[in-house]
Order: sequence, then C-alpha cells, then structure tokens
Amino acid sequence: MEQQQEVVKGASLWRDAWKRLLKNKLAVFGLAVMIIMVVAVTVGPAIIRWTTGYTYDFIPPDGDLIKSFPPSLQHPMGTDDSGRDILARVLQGGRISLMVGVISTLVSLVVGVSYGATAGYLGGKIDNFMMRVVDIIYAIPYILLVIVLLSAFGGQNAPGWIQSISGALGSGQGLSQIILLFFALGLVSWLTMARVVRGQILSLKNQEFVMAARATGVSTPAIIFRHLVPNALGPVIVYATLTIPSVMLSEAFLSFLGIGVQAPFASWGSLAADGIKNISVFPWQLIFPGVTMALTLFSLNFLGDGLRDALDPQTRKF
Amino acid sequence: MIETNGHILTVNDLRTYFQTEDGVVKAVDGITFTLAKGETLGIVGESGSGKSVTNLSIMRLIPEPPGKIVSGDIIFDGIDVRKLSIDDVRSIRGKRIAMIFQDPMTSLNPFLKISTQLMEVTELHLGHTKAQAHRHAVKMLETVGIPDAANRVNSYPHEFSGGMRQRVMIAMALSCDPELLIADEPTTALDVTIQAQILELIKDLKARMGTSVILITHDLGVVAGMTDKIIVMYAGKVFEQAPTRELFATPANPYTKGLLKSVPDPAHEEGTELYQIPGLPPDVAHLPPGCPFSPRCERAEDVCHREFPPFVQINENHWSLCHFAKEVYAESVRERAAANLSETQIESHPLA
Amino acid sequence: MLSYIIRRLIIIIPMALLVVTVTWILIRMAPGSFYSSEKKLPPAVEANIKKKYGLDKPVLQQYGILMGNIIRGDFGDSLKYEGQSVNEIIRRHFPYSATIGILAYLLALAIGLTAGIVAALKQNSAFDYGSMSLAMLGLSVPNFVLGPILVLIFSLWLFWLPPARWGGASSLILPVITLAAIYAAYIARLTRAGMLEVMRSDYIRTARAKGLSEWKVLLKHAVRGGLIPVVSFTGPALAALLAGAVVVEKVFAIPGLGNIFIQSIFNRDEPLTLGIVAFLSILIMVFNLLVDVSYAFLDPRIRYE
Amino acid sequence: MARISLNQTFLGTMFVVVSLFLSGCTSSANNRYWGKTVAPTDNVLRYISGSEPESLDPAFGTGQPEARVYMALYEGLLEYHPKTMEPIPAIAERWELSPDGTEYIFHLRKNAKFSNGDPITAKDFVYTFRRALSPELASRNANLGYYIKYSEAYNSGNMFVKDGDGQFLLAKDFVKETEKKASDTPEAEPETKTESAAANFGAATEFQTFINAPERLVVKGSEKERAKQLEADPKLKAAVEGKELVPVTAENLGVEAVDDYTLRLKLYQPAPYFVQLIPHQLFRVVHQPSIERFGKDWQRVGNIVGSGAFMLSVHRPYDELVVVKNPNYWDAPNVRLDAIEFYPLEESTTMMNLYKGGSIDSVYNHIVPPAWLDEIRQYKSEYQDHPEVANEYYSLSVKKPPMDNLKVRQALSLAIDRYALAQFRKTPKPLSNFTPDGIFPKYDEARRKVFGERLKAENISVEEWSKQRLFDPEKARRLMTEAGYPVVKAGNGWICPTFPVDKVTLNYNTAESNKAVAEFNQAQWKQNLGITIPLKNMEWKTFLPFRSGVQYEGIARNAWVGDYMDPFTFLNLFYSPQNDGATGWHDPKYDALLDAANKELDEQKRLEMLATAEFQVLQEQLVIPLVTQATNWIKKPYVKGLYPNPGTLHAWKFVYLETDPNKWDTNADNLMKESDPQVDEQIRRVMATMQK
Repeated sequence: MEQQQEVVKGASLWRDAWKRLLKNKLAVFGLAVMIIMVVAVTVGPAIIRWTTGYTYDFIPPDGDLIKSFPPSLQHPMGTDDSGRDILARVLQGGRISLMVGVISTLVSLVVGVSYGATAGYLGGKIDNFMMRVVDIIYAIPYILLVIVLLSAFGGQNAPGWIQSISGALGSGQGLSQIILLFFALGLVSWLTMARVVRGQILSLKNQEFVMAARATGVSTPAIIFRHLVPNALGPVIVYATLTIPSVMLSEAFLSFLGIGVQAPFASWGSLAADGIKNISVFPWQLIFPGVTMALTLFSLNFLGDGLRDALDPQTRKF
Repeated sequence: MIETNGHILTVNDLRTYFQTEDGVVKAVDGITFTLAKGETLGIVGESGSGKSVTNLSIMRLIPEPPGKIVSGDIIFDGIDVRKLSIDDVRSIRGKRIAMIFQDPMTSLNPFLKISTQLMEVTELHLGHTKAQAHRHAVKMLETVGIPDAANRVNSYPHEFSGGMRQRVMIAMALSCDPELLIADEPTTALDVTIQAQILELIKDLKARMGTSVILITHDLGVVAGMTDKIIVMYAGKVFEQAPTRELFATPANPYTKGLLKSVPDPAHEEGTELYQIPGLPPDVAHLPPGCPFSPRCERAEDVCHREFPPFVQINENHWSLCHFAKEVYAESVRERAAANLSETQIESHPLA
Repeated sequence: MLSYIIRRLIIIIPMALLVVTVTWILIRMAPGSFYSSEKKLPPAVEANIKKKYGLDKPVLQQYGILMGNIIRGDFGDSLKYEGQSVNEIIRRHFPYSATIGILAYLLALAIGLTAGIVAALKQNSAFDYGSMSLAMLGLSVPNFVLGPILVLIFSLWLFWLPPARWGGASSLILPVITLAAIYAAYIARLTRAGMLEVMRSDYIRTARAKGLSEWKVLLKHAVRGGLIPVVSFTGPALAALLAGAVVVEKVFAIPGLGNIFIQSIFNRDEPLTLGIVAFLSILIMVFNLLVDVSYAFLDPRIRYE
Repeated sequence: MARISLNQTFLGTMFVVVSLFLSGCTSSANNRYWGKTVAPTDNVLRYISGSEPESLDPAFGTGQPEARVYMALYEGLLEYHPKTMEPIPAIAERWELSPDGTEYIFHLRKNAKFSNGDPITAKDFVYTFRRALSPELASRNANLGYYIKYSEAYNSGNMFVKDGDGQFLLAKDFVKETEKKASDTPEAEPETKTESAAANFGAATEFQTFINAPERLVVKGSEKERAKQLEADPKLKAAVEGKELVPVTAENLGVEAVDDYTLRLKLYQPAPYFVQLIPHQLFRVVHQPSIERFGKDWQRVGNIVGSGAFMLSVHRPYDELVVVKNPNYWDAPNVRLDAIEFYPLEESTTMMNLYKGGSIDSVYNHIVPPAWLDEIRQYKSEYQDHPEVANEYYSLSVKKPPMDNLKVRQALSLAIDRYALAQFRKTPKPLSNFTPDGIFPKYDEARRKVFGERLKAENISVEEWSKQRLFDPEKARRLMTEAGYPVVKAGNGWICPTFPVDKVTLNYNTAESNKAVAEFNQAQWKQNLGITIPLKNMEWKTFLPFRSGVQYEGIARNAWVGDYMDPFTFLNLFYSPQNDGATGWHDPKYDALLDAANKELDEQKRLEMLATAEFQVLQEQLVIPLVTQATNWIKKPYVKGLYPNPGTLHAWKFVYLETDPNKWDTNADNLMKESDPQVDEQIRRVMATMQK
C-alpha cells in the first residue's frame, strides 16, 4: 500500500516535471531540434543515397569532380575537398557525434554514479581515498590515455567484444576505433559526474529515510542504489544532458589534434576542424557542419537547462 | 496628505496577483483593514492564504514580475505607499515600517557580521557614523536581551541559536524606532519555549515604544494574547475580521470556527480525537466558483458552491464572509452561552 | 585552518608522485619512442642512444632513478630538445600561458560577471535573453572555430591585428578573446544562476525590508553568496588556463606550455611530459586548495579542521 | 525529405548571409599579390622553418626544420646549389676524388673563419667528423657517415682483433660464404684493384698507409653481443679466441688533416655519390673550443660559435630564432641579408594567415593546403611548385596473405587512377616508378634504356608500359580474379566478395594530406575492384614502429625524402639491412646488385645497374608507388634568390630582398628557369674555384 503510494507520487513528480518542461519554450525548441536531428541522422543518409546516390565516402572517379563545389541543387551543402557531398557527411557525422555524446555519457553515468554514490555513502577514509583517486586520474593527461587506449586496443588489437560491437554496427575496424574513442572519452568524463553524485549523496545520506532503511536492515548496496541514487537522479540527469555537449566538444578537440574519429568517417567536430582550414576559400565546408553542430549543442544546453528547471524547481543551480 | 482618522495604516481593497505557469494566482484579492496607532493586528490563516503577501505588498516587496499589486490603496500615515517612487518607499522601509520574518535561520545574511547588518540600517536611515551605529547596535542587542552584546555583536549569524537570531532580527527591526512593525510568523520556526520568550519580547517592546504591530501567524494561540483585533484570511480573502475577544468568543464564520476547534486544548478530555478541518487548503490558481471554503465546509449548501458569499457585517467591528454569517454567529453565541464561559475565562483560555 | 592547509599541502606531494608514476606507465605503454623517426635506425645507433639516456638499464631501476631525481626536484633534460632541462622549459614557457590565461580569465570575469549580474537583475528582459543566448553560443562553438574566424575578420580582411605569433599587446587581443569566450559564457551563466538564487533568498528580502537601495542590496548582500559558484569554477578553470590552452596556442602560434605539453606526448619526450604533468597536477591541486580556502573567507559558516 | 528541405532553408539562409559577407570583403583585396604585400623596409627575411629545432647542434638534429637553421649557422666543406642542390664549394674551394672512388681530398680556403674569428682548418673538420660519429654523441644521423672507413665500427663501439705478433686480423679473411657468393655478380670489381689505385693519391702520410691497408676485422664491442656474433660463426670464433681486442677509436676514422688546409676522407668502398652528402648538416663544421668549454650549454646565445654566413642572436624556443649576418664569414661581403628571423610553426593555416597578413616572407614546403591552390596558383610571382627529391608510396606487407600474392599487389596498384590522384592533390606528379621522376635527369635516361631492354620481350615501349602502370582498372580486375578473388559486376559497380578485407588495412599516420590520399585510394579500390579496405590512422610515434616492424596487415603509407641527390637514397630502402621500405622483403641478389653498383666508377654503368635494381622492385610490386612529391611553396615577390629546389633547402647567402617593386618576381611560371643576374654571378664566382 505504502509502496504503491510512493509510485503514484513518483509518477506525478515526473509528470509535473514533464509539464514544466513543456512550458519552457527554449527547452521545447531544444527537444524538437534534437528529435529532428536524431531522425535526420538515422534515416537521412539512406534517403540521400536513395535519391541522389551520394554517400559519406563517395569520391567521384572523375578527377575534375574531386574538388570543393559550392552548394547547388545537386549538393545542397556543397562538396568537400575530395568532392564528397557535405550533406551526406554532415548526416553521417551526426551519427558519430551523437553516438560519441550519448555513449560516452552513458559510460560516465554508469561509472560516475556508482563510484560517486559509493564514495559519498561510505564516507570517511574510503571516501577520502576514492576522491583522491579521482583527483589523480583528473591530473593524468587524457590525450596520453587516448593514445595508449587507441594503440593498445585499436584495430587488430581490439578485444573481441569491441570487434563484435563494431561488427554488429555494420562496419569493420574504423568503427572499432570509434568505439574505443567513446570509452576513452567516457573514462575521462565520469570524474565530474562522480563528484556531483558524491555531493548529492553526502547531503542525502543523513536524511530520515536512509536512517529508516538502515534501521530496517537494508544492505548497503541496496541503500545506495535503491534509496539514495534514485533521489539524486534529478541533478544526475541534468548533468548528463550537459555532459553530452561537453563530450562532443572533447571529441572535436581530439579531431582537431588528429586523433579523433577514423576516416573516412567523420564527426561534426572533425568536419568543422577540416572546414575551418578552408574558411576563406570554401566557407561552406565550415558553415554547414559548424552550424549543425552549434545548433545541436545549443539545443542540448537549452534542454539541459530546461530539465534542470523542470526537475528541480526550487534550487535553480547552474 | 490623506485623511488618516488616527489610523497609522489603512489598506483598502488591496489586490496582489501573481502571473504563474498555472495562470493568474490571486494571492491577495480585495483586502481591507485599518490599524490604529499603538494597536496590534493579528492576521491568521493557513499557509497560502495570502497573509504574507498582504504585508509584503504594504512594504512593496512583492517581486515584480511575476507579482503585481493590481489595485487598492495602502495609506501609511497619510501617504499612499502605492504611489510613491521606489526611492521614497525605501526611505520608509526599515525606518518607519520594519519587518521581522518567519525563519531567523535564513533571514539574516550568513556572510555578514551581525554588527554590519545592524549598523547599516541606522547608518542609512539615521545618518549614524560607524561608531554611533556600532554603539546603537550594541544597545539594541542589549534591549532584545542578548547577553554579552558588546562582544557578540561581532559574531556571524551562524554562531547564534535560532532564538537569538530572532532577537537580532527584532533588534534590527526596531533599530530606527519604527511606527509600524510587521512580524511575519516570528515564532513559527522556533522551539516552543523560545516562542514564548520572543512573543513576550515583542509585547514588551511594543508596550515600551508604542509601536503599532501587525502580527502574522497561522497559530491562533499566538494572537490570542497579543492582539487587539484579528483578521482571518483564506484563499486571498478576508473571511472574518473582529476584535480579538469577540472573534474567540463568537466567531461568525465556519472557517474561523474550524480553526478554533482544531486548537488542542490540554483540558480536553483524554481519548477524544483532535478536530481537523477536512480537506486541503485550496489551489489559489483554481478556485471553485462559489465560496472558496465551500468544499471543506461542513455546513455548505448549494448556494455556497454556486455563489460567492457576501461580506456580512455582524456588528460595528465584526465582519464575516459567509452566506450564513448571521446563522453561524448566532450559533456561536448559543454555544458560548451553553458553555457558560465568562469573559474572564476567555482570558484564561489555554492558549492565551 | 592553518593545519588544514598544511595537511592539504603535504598530501599534494605524494599525489603528484602518483600522478607522475601513472603517467610514466602510460608513456611506457604507448608505442614508439622519442628517437623513432622516418628512418629506421641502425641497431648500433639505437644502442648508442639507449646507453646515452640510460634506457639500457632494467625498467625498475630506471623508474627508481627517475623517482629519485624527481623527489630532488630534478626532472632531467628533455629528450627531444637536446641540452634543455625540463625545469628550464617549464620556466620559460609557463609565463606565456599564464599571461594569456590570466588576461583571458580577467576578461571572462569582466564580461561574465557584468552580463550575469545584469541578466539576473533584469531577469526575462531582452538583455537577459540576448546575453544568455550569446553565452550559450559561446559554449556551443569550439574555440578552434572561433579563433580562425576572428583571425579572418580582424587580420585578413581588416588587417587590424596580427594573425598569430607572440609580440606586443596587439598580438594578445585575438587569442585572449578566443580563450575568454567560453569562460565568459560559463561565468555569465554561473553568475546569473547564482545571483538569481541568492536574490530569491530570505536575507535579501530582509535587506530590502531595511530600505537598502537595489545596488546596495546587490553589492553588499547578494554578490558574496551569488559568486560562490563562480569561485568554485575559478579554481579548475584558472588552473587549466594557466596550464595553457592547446588550441589557442596552436592556432595563434603562441609558445605556451599547453602546446608544448601535447607535443611532448606526441614526441614521447618522457621527462618533459612527466615534468609538466607534475607541475600541472600540483597547480591544479593548489588551486583547488585555494578555492577551498577562499570559501572559508567568503562564507564564514565554513570552517576547516 | 520535407524535413531536409526545411533544414536546408534555414542553413541556406545562414550560408547566403555569411558568403555575402565573405565575398564583399575578399573583393576589396588587391589582385596583383596574394594578401598584404608591401616593400620590405628592413633587410630581414622572415621565414617559417617548420617545427622547433630539436637542437642547434648540426650533428644532432635530424630533420629539415633543423637543416634550414643549420644552413644559416654552419657551413660545411661544400654547400647545396640554390637551384639544383648539387654540391658547390663552400669552406672547401675544390675537391678531388681518387681514381678508385674511395678517397676524397678537399682543399680548404685559407680565409674561412668561425663566427668568433678563429680560423677554420682541416683539423676542425677532423674534429667535426669524429664528434659526429662518436658513440657518446649518439647522433641519429651517424649512419650517413658510415661510408667513411671504420666509422661504423667506431660508432658501434666495435673492436679490432690483434693476434700475438701484433698483426690485426683482416676482414677479407672472414667473409661469410653466402656473402661471397652474393658479391660474385659479374658487375663486381676485383677488390685488389681499388686498393692499389688508392695507394698513391694525394700527399703520402703515415695515416694514409694505415687507412689504405686492407680492412681490419672488427667484432662487436659489447661482450654479450660479441658472444652471440662468435657463436654464429665458428670460424670467426676460433680465430678470435684468446686474441687481444683493441677498441676502434676516433683516430682510426678515415678522416685526416693532411695539413691545415687539406682534408682527406677515406671510404670503405667506392661511393661516387658520397660527395652529395658532404653539404649535409652532419658534416657542417663546429667549433671545438667552445663545445669543450661550455659542455651541453654550448648552443646557447652568447656561447655558440658558428661557421655559417649568419650567427645566432636570439633564440626563444617555439617563438623565434634570429640569426644576423656573420662579419667573420669568409664571403661576408656577398651575404645580402642583414638577418633572418626563423619562426618555428607547424599549423599550416596559421602560416597561411601570417603570410596573407604580411607578417612573413616565405615558408617551408608543403604548406599551401591543396584546397587553396586554385586560388593561390594565380599568383605566379609568389606560388611555386617543383618536383621534389621525394616520393609517396604505399608499403605492402608482402610476407602476409593476401599481400604475398603478386597479382593482388599488382591489381591494387593498377586500380588506382594516379592521374585523378595528381589532379586532386594538385601539385604532385603521377609516379609509375619508385624513384621520383624528373629529379635525376641522367638516371631517367639510364632507366629508360634499361627498362626498354627488359621490356623488349613483351613488345611494349617504356612510355606505354609506364602509362599502363599509372591506371588500368581492366587489368586490375583481371589480375585480382586470377589471384583467386573474382571481381564481378554488380549494378553500376563491381564487387569482390571473397577478398579478405578483414586481413587488410590501409594504415597511415595522422596528417591531413595522408588522410585525403587514403580516402581517395579507398574509394578507387571500392569503385574499380569492389573492395572496401578499412582505413586506420595513427599518431606518428605509434605508427613508426608499427610500420618499420611490418606489424601492419596489408598496406602502410610511406614516403621518402632523399638524403642526397642520388637515386641510391631511394633504392637503398629495399636494401636488406636497412629495410626502410617496410615491406619485409629481402633479396640478397638485390643487395649485391646495389653493392656492385656503388663500387662502379663509371657513372653511366652505375646508373644502369641501379635502374636494373629498380626494375626488380617494380616487377615484384613491393610497394604501390603513388606520386612524385612536389614542393608547394610560397614566397613574397620581393624575396629573390630563394628557389623551390628539390629539397627546399636554401643556401641563405644567395637570398636578398628587393625593395624596388619593378624588379619583383612577376608571373614566373618556373622560378628555377628564371635567371637572376645577381644570384647567377654570385654562384659563378663561388664555383670558379673548382677549376683551380
């Protein structure tokens, strides 16, 4: 009976949050753009291939066509240096950018939440130790981490499970490298998540309902994951939404340094990094991927803000 | 200068609305009352009834947007506060009208020393130098009964207990010897023992300084011994208005009756259940068409659900918002006679 | 408080050594070495190099020697840049990064605080929406895109400012703006959110009830509480800025530490990487400590035991 | 679809706005020159030299960025010709080669001085050579000096073996059977002849007697390795057992100061092209007293003593390195620039911005992004490209399937349309051979002759054969099918379902151009063979051991920039001990052919032997040649005497800045063919001493 009531209350909490979210015009705009983006990158490449025959990696066999053409009816976003259709590349790149964002954020969620919650709940020396570990990892140059990960586990050295994931996604080693990149970025971004969660748990763990749970003999993992974590979910979800754009920017940075996604795949970041080099000659190479990426990040940030306000109406923290 | 009739404060048909996601919330919807010099007015009501908004409106402290004083007059000592420029309002705030808030834990700035917070009022309004202001601050702390005031004035709020903080708030409010003190639930957040001390302090200071006081509370017990008259608010409306004694003795509104009934009486027989007004306070954004209290009212009839009740005058100083005000009043008179309570016995009401 | 600071300072050393150790392991795990180049070296030449740099000794012994030297504060000589000590390289290039870092942070603070405070005061006004959308844009445009666009406009069309390189105040303008943009955006949003939260608090109502002017309420009562999020952000942000902003240094050819750090990783210049890692981790930890200490100054409720 | 068009409308609007802005601004720039171009006000060249020099020690730094700085700070016996990069006199006025091709004598000019005024003598060169090759310095370039007799032994810390009666064991007595056989090719010269011919070349000295004596046997210096070496060769073990081991010292090196102004270099075998290496940074003269005095700090401003036309005045690493005219330089009156500012930069966009903004005068090669070329090419007074002594190719892992199949290798090579590739990359030229075309004119001749003979049987002209090698998709499909991987038509394209794409990857190191070329070739294979070969890019240092260890599967991007102006620098890549070609392929016959060619004193014959070797490389299809690289280079029109030579290495003393806009370079299609009276006269004067 009591539990049922809780469920009802919980559901209405989410419904209220959803209602509040829908009232926030910017957040709705962000949500709409994101839905459109996801749909576009999911079905877009197939539609383009079907209507025009272009794919993200199609380089025309005719040498005269292997250069950057401005936008036209045939190529609405123009072509890149290799004569490839930028629209097809932007859509394909969106898949990777969004996947980078989502998968790395999921990794950071799983690792960060369990780690932060454990540290926060156990407290004392263990907490201190666990947080020092976070500090240390934070100080280790993550570029080095990425290099080591990519070289140690990339390509033919990839462990079987990575190869099977990339096989399932329909392509060979190019993708397995990208999957490694997801994990590398996730491994870096869980640190802040862990800190956020720990802070939440610290403030929650002395509340009555935890005392009650402890008093009735609930085990420690159950307290952490059944009682504490769900209560810290609001900030976690909000932070996760904001992690997606930051991870996408990190990927763009790695692409800028040349250790990002594997060619001929592209991400919005790598397209922008390539495009910026030619900005004064072929501006369309930057403008389209750049605007698409900025629009997406813009929307994600708005959505994150909206979610925060919706989930946590009293304390509108940054 | 507007005619004051010896009233320090006249509030006439005050309406303060809030624009929210759920629509317009009429937090205060047509409040009228007067307060004579030296008089103490109690405003009672459940949370959300609009009592705090009324007083914030008087101080023009309603956050705008989303809030807005839509209509009404607020005449303080002959000045229409609503028509003043914001600078002129500031010259009244803290100097002529002072406020004490509900939660002393959050109402003091945690980042500033007590002395700073006390001194800035007199520096601003009384033109004190730092030294003067400091001396005055210490004096005020002594006045409100803080031991070792000279030293403690340099502490931070978190170094004080809740009761002490509320004393500091009172000291701050009374620093400029205001003509009107608005105490917004000054004791709600405090322990019961401390509550009595603080109330005693306010009563004592009021007597000494002759300040008019508006005491806002949801606790009828608090107002019983402190106030000259009482306003009972519900859903942004005045439901009943009467001199304190009369309201306690012969309430003319079912809501007031309910409130009075739900006050626990230690003399009450053991084993009997405590009375509780059924239902929940209304959602002010979505009021029913008739009487806002009708869904919870035990004696509501069809008309109550259909039509908004009239504001019925029972006698010169007694008003009630109810279709059946006269009936309820008559009933109260009957009950009182039956219980054979003498006037003196009201004085010894357990809550007073 | 003092003992707390000392305790925190003491723990920095073993932490930095741990960071260095992990980094060292990572470098050793990474393929390639500082001397590998296009030409495959004859074994004799490789042997000479290994002998010269002590790489012919057992790995654990190498680690021991390395740690011994580091504890004495000696990170050795760069492997890539012959004859230059790591300490010297850090000393030489840190000031460049620090200069643009501090300037950028000051600029970001000036813009961010102003925009954030004004936006908070005029919540839901055109300024609020405008500045916050701009801030959002600042957070959404990678700086490797912003920098070249600024160069294109101010250096290549208008010829007002030099497009790159260190030299004179005018050469600092574009990199500082590029670097400041994202931080200004962040600070503006933090400030606005912090101020809005504080402005809703009870003690601000108290201050207003006292009759204080809005400015006085803002500056005397609200700013301190409202800026605490900015302060927590400042620690890591300033440490990162001081450490050098790789992209800006690359785009504008500034000889800062950030780019040298990245290059040292790509060059497998082990002593240089380790030296900079140690330096940066100490910098980050000191700044985190400074932030924690400054909380205590900002917020009298916080006491460290 | 509706959504896409909606999105396009939005983005399209953005695009129109921005491009209007762009076109409005670019049209206002002047058309004659690219970017801001104003006459220089001071006589200082501002040049981007590439990444920050690893070291200012010419014996130590290995790269071209370093070489460009060294060419200002140090001078060697000889210098690179500003256009052809052939050696021209520098500190040596002239040189002689012994008839057997193993001994050089350099005659030094008497007025050469270090930047501090100390005279430069042959002894300084002896010091320079010994230092460069010493194991303690551990120079990564040391092996370039291995032609000098006993230098490899010295650099490796090896030992001579002395028997009881004080005689040294000789190398010729211990030649392994297999090696003997390999060297028994018909082209090989009898060894005795070379030794007697060298005996009386130049002034007779005691050292000459030692160095001309038959080559001594050396064994490994380190005990562990020596044990291994002896274990492998019982005969050697028996001979060395119990004998005294004498370390090879610097004094044993084949370098001798015959007198103050005569330097003798003794090689272990004839190497006529060795003179091409003499201007190399490794052999540029350094100042012994300052090096010994300041230790590792000798390269710092204030301590450093150079020998070049310029001397160091400012060095702010990663920012700038300024050299000023050296008043003590022997040819100082003919040094035209007052100073050169070298900027160490790596981002090509940043460099182009600096150039366009007028902040620099020139850059090193390969900086103009191909995408910009169509625009920049119009400015012929500034942009130049010219074939380089460099090629680009894909190494194949020929020992692993499926690359062990010659037909697969040939098919992959023939399926690439090199014309389209060259058109796409704009400056490189399609390459059907391995050694770059058009760099070594004499070798090109020899190659045409040799290839023609070899192809007679197939009844095909060299031209036709070369052309077919550049692109022949039909043949590629046929070969692939023959190799057991049938290519079949599918719709508009081809598929090759059985080809094991999971066993093949195209690996390349991170670089924009490598990526573009890899993507192009991937598309070519996909379109012409129906094979999608995955790409994999790696950060440079990760890539290097991966490639040189032939750990890759399938294909690895490779390129070679010649160390000197001779085809051998390319063919040496397949020489077994070296294996820089990274294919895993070894052939003793090929090695023997190269050995023999290098001992050949007749230039024509030698080149033909090299061409024979190259033909073998091509026939075996060890690599997929792609292009002859080209410099891709810009300089302001007022910079004169700077040429896009095959290595983009400039002898700075010939460079000057022209303040008179009427004399600026205008529309020069090929600067290398333009004559500049001032520079030509200067070169003529320098070369005149060769005729003495």
